[in-house]
Amino acid sequence: MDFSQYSPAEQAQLQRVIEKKQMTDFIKLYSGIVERCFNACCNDFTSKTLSSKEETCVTNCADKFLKHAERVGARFAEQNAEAMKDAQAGSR
Amino acid sequence: MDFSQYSPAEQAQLQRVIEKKQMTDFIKLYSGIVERCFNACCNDFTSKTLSSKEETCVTNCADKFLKHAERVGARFAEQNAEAMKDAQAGSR
Amino acid sequence: MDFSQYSPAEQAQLQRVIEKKQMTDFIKLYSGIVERCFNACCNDFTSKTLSSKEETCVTNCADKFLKHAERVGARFAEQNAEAMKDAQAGSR
Amino acid sequence: MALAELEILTDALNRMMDSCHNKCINPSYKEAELNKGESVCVDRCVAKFFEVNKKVGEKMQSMNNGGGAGGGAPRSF
Amino acid sequence: MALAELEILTDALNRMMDSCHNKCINPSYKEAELNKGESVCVDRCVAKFFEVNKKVGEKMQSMNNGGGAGGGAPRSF
Amino acid sequence: MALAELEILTDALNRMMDSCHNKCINPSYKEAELNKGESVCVDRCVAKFFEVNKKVGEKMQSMNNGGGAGGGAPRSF
Repeated sequence: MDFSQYSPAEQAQLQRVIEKKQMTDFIKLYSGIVERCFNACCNDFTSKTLSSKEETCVTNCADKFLKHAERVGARFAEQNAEAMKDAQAGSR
Repeated sequence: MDFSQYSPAEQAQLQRVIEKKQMTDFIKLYSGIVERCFNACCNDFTSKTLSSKEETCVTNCADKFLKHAERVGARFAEQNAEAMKDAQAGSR
Repeated sequence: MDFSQYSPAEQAQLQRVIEKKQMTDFIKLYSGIVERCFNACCNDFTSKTLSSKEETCVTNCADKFLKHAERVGARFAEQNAEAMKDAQAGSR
Repeated sequence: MALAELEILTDALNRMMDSCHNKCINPSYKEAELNKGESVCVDRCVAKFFEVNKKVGEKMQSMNNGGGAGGGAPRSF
Repeated sequence: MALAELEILTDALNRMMDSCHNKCINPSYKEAELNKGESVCVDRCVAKFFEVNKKVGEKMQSMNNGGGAGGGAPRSF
Repeated sequence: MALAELEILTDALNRMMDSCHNKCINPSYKEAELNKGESVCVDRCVAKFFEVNKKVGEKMQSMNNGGGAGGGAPRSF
């Protein structure tokens, strides 16, 4: 995104808001993975510690979700770049 | 809502917060419809473009959700007005 | 949490942010209970008033969720205290 | 506290919208209009959601006064 | 409105991530890698999600112009 | 970063509350009390949720150090 139309003070403020948003987004990604992998892998509450089967499931789940997130992010960026190119071509 | 107990400066600040909230709410409504209609209509990933059946489903889904949202909003306003009238009658 | 490294002005600001967060959290808890108990208890829309069966279900559901929340909160605090003790022992 | 009120209202409205859609609207989306049955269901759904909101509010209020957990809760939205 | 754009983008990305995970990834988690079938499914899923976003945007735009409910909506993310 | 910590804590607590309710509480709501079985289940559920949180944190930490995607993650809540 292009912020050059803003004053330095506004840019600094914007920067702070964006950094806060990135932190919040990271927290949500992190706790979202915990929630998703817990729900998918833990269904036995006769014990309070993870069985080795549950542990493997959780590790694979977190690993796989991060790879999935990376792939979706890459495709998203490509599609978005294309959509913006189309929009500019259309407005000329 | 009645904001007359606030100073003009406070009212201006409140106004900005409310406008920001309305924008966030609109974004959530919009992306919520995209998510809901995608989930309800798209289940075949042998192709990367929408089939005509999926397209019709998405258009109907968005249309219907907006009509639904309007109806819920109208009933909500009525019920809320009534509840406030009851509350005032009760406090007299 | 220990806020003693902050200046009084920063502490006051922090206090306001925390109070706002507590209010937002309470609102989310409250409306989350309404949503959960409505979804679990109300499935008949041939009438616009709660049947006595639905009413009992809603009251039990709210009651039970609050007790559940209290128990999770207590266990959470215990586990968290333990994890922090382990972390401190590990860093020495 | 005007903002708190606004937040309670929009939070409740959004959850109501989702719940009543799930309870009342046929998810096959063969048509773009709400049919008669769906419309009536939505009206009753909103009314019941309000009743549930009131019941939960009373429960939280009484716990609060009785010394249990939880803060104050609004009587209406 | 740079922040509004950023919020639209991240909100869309997060929902897409969840939806495409639910549609494409086997929830038994026997392995840590995305297999070939899952990878292809994810790519198509993102493309379709973009199309749905565009369709919904057009619908909201036309309602807005036609005097219906709803505000303006972005053509692309 | 005290606020970040507070946000991580409440976010985790809220998700734990929902997950453990779904895993442990009978949704027929015939009684207002947590019964013995439900109570024990909730205690174990919280303990397991903590373990999962730790595992996921380690995974994200190692990816971060190993040059993969993702930022740092807290060892405990």
